[in-house]
Amino acid sequence: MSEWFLLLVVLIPLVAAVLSPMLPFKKRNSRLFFLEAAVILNSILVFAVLLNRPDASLTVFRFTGNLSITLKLDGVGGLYAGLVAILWPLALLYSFEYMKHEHNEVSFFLFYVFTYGVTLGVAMAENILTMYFFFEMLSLITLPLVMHTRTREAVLASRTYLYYMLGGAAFAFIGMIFILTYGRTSSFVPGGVLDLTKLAGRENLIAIVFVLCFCGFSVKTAMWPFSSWLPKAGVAPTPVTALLHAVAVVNTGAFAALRVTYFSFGPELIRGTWAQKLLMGLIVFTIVYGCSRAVKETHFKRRLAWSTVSNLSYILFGIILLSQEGLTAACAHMVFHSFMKICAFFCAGAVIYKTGRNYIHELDGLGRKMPVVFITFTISSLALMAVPGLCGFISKWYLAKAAVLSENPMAYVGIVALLISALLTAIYMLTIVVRAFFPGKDFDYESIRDVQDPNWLMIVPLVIFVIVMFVFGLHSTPVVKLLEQIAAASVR
Amino acid sequence: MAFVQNLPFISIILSLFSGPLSSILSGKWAKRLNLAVITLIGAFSVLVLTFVLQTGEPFVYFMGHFPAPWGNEIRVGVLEAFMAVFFCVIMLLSMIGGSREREIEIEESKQNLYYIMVDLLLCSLLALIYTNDLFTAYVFVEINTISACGLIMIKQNGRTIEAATRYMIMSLLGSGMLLLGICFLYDLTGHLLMSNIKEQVQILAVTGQYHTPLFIALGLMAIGLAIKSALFPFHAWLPDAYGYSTVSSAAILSSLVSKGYIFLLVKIFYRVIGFNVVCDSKVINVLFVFGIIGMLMGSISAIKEKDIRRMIAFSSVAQIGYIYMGFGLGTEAAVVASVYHILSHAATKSLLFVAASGLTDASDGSGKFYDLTGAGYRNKIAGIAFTVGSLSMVGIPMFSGFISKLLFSQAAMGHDMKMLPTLIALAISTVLNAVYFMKTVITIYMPATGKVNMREGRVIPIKEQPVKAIALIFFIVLNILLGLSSEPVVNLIRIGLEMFD
Amino acid sequence: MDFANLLHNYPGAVAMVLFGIGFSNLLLQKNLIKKIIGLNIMDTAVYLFLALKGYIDGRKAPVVVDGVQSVEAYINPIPSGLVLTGIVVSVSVTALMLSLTIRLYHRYHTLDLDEISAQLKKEDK
Amino acid sequence: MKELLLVSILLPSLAGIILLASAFADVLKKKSKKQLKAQAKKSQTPLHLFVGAILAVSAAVILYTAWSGEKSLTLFTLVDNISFRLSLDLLGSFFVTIVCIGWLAAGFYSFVYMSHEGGEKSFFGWFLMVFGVLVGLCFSGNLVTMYFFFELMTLTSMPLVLHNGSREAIMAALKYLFYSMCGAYGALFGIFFLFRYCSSLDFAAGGHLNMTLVSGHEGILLAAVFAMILGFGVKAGMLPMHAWLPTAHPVAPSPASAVLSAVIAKFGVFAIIRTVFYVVGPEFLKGTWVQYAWMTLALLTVFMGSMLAYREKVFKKRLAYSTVSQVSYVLYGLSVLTADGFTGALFHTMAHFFIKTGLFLTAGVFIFKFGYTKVEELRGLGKKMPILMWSYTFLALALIGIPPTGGFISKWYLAAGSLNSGINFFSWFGPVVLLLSALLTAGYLLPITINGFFPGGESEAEVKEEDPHLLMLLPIVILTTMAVLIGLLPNVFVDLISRITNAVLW
Repeated sequence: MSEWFLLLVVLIPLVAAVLSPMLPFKKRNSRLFFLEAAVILNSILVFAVLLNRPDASLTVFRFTGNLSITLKLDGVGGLYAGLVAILWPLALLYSFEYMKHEHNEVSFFLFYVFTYGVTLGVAMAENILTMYFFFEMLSLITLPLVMHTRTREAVLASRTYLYYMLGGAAFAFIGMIFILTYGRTSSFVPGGVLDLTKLAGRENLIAIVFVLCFCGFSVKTAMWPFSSWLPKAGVAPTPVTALLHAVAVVNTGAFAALRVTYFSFGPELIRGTWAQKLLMGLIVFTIVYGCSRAVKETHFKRRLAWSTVSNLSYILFGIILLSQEGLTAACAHMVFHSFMKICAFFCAGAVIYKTGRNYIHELDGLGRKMPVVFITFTISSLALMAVPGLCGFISKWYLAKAAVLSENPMAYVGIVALLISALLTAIYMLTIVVRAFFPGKDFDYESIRDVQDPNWLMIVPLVIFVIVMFVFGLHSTPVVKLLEQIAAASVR
Repeated sequence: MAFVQNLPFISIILSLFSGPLSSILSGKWAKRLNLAVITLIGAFSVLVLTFVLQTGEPFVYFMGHFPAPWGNEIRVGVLEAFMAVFFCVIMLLSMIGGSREREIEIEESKQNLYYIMVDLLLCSLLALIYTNDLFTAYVFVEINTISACGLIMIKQNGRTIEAATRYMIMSLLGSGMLLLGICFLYDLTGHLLMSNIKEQVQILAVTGQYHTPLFIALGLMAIGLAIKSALFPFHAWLPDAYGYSTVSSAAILSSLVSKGYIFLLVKIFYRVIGFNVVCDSKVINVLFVFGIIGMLMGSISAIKEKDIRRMIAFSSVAQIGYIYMGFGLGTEAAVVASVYHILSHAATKSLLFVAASGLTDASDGSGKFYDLTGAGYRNKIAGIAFTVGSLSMVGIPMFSGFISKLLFSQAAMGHDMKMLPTLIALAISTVLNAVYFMKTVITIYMPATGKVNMREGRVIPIKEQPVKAIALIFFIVLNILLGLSSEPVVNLIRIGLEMFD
Repeated sequence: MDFANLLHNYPGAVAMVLFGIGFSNLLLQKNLIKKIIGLNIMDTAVYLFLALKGYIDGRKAPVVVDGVQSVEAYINPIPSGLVLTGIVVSVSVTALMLSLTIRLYHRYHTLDLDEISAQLKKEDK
Repeated sequence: MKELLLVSILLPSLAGIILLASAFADVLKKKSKKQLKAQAKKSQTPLHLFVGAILAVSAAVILYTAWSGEKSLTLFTLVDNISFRLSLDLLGSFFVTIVCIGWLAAGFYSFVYMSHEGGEKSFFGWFLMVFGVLVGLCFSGNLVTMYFFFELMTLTSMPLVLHNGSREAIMAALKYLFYSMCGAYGALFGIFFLFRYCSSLDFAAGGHLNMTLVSGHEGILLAAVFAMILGFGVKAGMLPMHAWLPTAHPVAPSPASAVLSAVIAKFGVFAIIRTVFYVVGPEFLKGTWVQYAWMTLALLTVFMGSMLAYREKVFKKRLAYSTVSQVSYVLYGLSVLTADGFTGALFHTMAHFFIKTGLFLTAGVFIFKFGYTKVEELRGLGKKMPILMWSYTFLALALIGIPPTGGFISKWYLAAGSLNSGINFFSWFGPVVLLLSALLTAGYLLPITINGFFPGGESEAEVKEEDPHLLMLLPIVILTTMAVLIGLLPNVFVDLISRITNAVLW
């Protein structure tokens, strides 16, 4: 397939998004239909491109010398692109219903669809500059979505969001410059591009820069101590929190970290250095920290956000193991966690949409009234708790396996952290479930008499996610095989 | 010799005489004259630039037919010509952008005085760019200072006069040191023409004679010019001067005047002392340290600001810091980066000032952030322009700021000792920039509804201020141009620097 | 740093000392008038230094009275020219400073710059 | 016929799911409480018929499957190269039989009992699901499959605990849940490492560690195994994670607490047996710190449990504490890693199962008829319901271990196993502790008998005998007879058990 399709799939959402406010649509639905059609078409195109991948890379634009915006699709990028392409249409479907009770949705959908293109851009970046470019763009383009409600709280949240994002990018920038200067090439090559002849005897420098760069990118994945923006950003409308702050934006951070680790710096250079130890320490701490904050949190969406913080660090943990197994596990968790968490968030959104309740102590007895929502929620919680038979268990299994294989004491600690966080997950998720289904003897259902499940626009995505969770949980072999191939291709 | 070679001299003279001429004109005509002159000179400079690029070597223009070492010379290379073009463009746009404010803020009788000042300023800038004679440079530095002072104080209120006084005091200190430095050099070498001084200095450097005096002279000149261009510890005058003068003054001062001094410093480094000698001296380390401190302190005080104009003013302290940091790195690439940053900052900063004035118009003339809430909706074009400027300042790809950040850090990579400090300082200052610029952007795009006791601004449609809108659009285009197709510009700078010696 | 050297060209030293005095006055004085005086001292010091450099023992000023004599007869004319130019510059600058001072005095009835800033701060309130 | 394995798992669980669905449907129909009550009354008999039929049929199927030879069935790959594998061996059959008996007894008992608790449909629904899950647990063919069912067991048995929906019950349920999860994850930690160092995770007597891999990593592997013992030990109420048991068991409806305490607690033991004797292999643990720590914990639990039970006033709580101590008898028997110990352990599993089920059901009767929960309320019941009281007495004696009851035999084997374990300190210290706790057991069980028959003081002249409903009485009596029977003619069972033992060690 011609490499121009790469540019095409990036552009279609951007164009569609920009057109959507301009075109004179009579009714709300016609605009939404237009957007949905565009997005679905794009997703189909993405898969078409994935299935017969163009080998050539496409240079869109050249800044100076070797600095150029270049698109190319390789294994890891393809994986990420595919994931995004699956999730976006569903999320858009959901948000059509959800946004009914939020105002000026036109601009919302503009940026929401626009982000799709940018995310694909990150996935298909061929060199580090391109990735940085789309990375920055992502931070800026999602800002209006965070401050969508325009309340004081939202504005403060969006400020924090932006400071963290740009700050992270600023430190990632150092890494980029380092690669541009000392790399044989700026593009992503499995096993890293650093030119050791130039760097002989400066291992410490490499380590420092790697730490800075990794942390910089990991700000988007809300690694401790850069995690506080994520819960704050929960003020955004739920589709944003669900798709962007549980999947697209945050995974972009993980993806970027993965890129620089395996394709720019190269795992060999980092393995066993203090850099790896330090980062692993931070990550392991984040895994536990996020969960414990989630347990303390009483706001529904913020609790989920904290849980995201910890789960994203699973991915980083897999990455920083610096082995093929680790990479496999990281990819697996990237994929599976997206489904679990987006499902959980959509349930929260459905509750907010139907009842306007935001806090957990307000959820008593809703399980009996919104059975579908809360059953799906229960299943996603079980998945997050890594109950066997659901996809959460699979990714945890591979993470732990990789950690054990690495025979690195730090990694053993990491396993313990994984399990502790699983336990905490059980605590903070199941308390909600129990509340919802067993409000206690003396609870009068009259107070929530006319609460009921939302309509199909919201239900369909939820059900699909649940099915996916079960499928991946019970029959993970093919997808894992695929991931293993990708990882093998990425670690030389 | 080709006719084009006369053009630099002609343009200097043109601007010089248009000043006194406009003193007998009415404000309106003075304005037209001034705009015409700037445009004309811009055109001339373009011709000169093309000429120099064709010949591929600089040319020297004797004034009053004395050959060196006695005569006074103009020397034109690629960089000089390019700077002249760029300065003309920026000045033109700033004049256009601020025209409405000038009519409001300056009383009718003084209108034409303003244009005298601008003409003289242009003249002195051109002279600073072109001249090959140190003492001439000094004289024009003073002229520059005086006219700049005029630009500040033309808007008659206590603030501006006080600011002008402070400005004068500081820059007089600076020029005093500069003059002393020049005298030292003259004492050491017996020449005033840059090229001749350089020969001598090279000899001295090789033989190692007069080591201390030479570096004292260099230090005096560097510090003097640093003071005049408001490097960090000497920036006390800057926020008032930029924050309270009329818009086009602020734009011109921040983007041209200080840059003129810096450009002179570059010339001194390359054409008078010789870059190799400069790099061996300790002076550049001093510049480096102060540059970095400036980068951070400037931003920090900008964060504390409540008024948008003063905030932008403080941010230019930080940006000046960038430039001196570049000199401090003391490598070819770093100087290229600094010169590029001179350009990008000139473009961005004047854009920001003009846009800010547009926003304040839309919020009943108040520059306080509290009143600016939602101004981005009330004055669309200004809002967009301000956003672009901020993004460029923060260093987002495809805006000019990104490229200079890129060049700086690439230059830093070449350096062992100063690499990590520079990179980290860059990163931190990026964050700080983000903090105050993005905060402003968010504020102006936050709807003003539900705010109590806020002065309600009125919506300003584009057709109400067409001129400013045009200026802003040009600024935006210029900015994005610098951001996207930086390669030719960078090459120009490289060639120019090579032509210096 | 041998002091013999310093003693040998004491005029230069004097000029430097003067420059220092002027500089510090311009920088540190609160009173604007004193600042301006400092400025003038500073400039004058520089001119003194220049003139000194131009001067050669036992020669005449480069003014042609009775026919041009050999170049050795005259001292170096250029510094004198520079000094003249410099004086012009400093005069204009001084004038400007003085006018500013007058304006400020009319407004705030003080010559103390910090005082003025304080009043300005009050204006904001 | 290996599909029978699957069938016998699915049959009860599906039935359970159907019941739950219908129960949920009732709730959704937004009916008022009164209507629900009426409907419940109406649908009671058909419900009982349905449940009874299911119980009977599936029990028949399961028992047939269990005793018709070993068989195994591989369904699909769960994760990595580990498949979801069901297989049956003697140990599995042994436990599955226990499960069946327990469920039959408790099930029929609760037909009467649950009528005053309400919410029967959902109760029986969960009840049947747990049944299915437990069968799966017995049949599971490798560690991961077992872990899968283990988690499910926790999740499905939780609703039994919070059945009556009171705040207290919910809190207890959550406590139960989180303790069990904690244990499960501890076990999972071990599994990760075993997967690395074992050639396979399938169950095979004697285990299969890959010694070449292990060499050099004994330390971490031992830690992993210990983590698993602790983790599974949570279910068995072993110290330090026993606190949930006395909270969770009593709040459940009595039949539920009977199966929880007598059967489900045993599955902690089952899992430990599987891990230690079928995956790791006892040889690896012999003489290591893990074994000693394990023994110490077990003995501590035995003693602590009895002490707490002795000081407890609420009857069901007292029984729960006694479970804590009794199950640790079994653990101790395992921890000595000798043939006799193992035999004793399995035998005591069986004995304690009969006894404790019986006891809890008895307690249920007290609550059902008089609403008595405290111990001191139980006076003079001997006159009112002599049969019940007598059976209780026999059960108590059995638990204390007076010959010729089942308890005696098991304790005998345990002591023997400990004495010839060759670990000088524990070999004699263990039996001493066991004896002590036996005394305590007598201390906390017999008073009820005494007060029951000789209330002393005021004498009720005319108390008419009112033994409970037959469906409640019969299971208790049967269990009692079994408890005594296995003591009278132990050889049958000992032979069976020693077949397992021989398969496992030596």
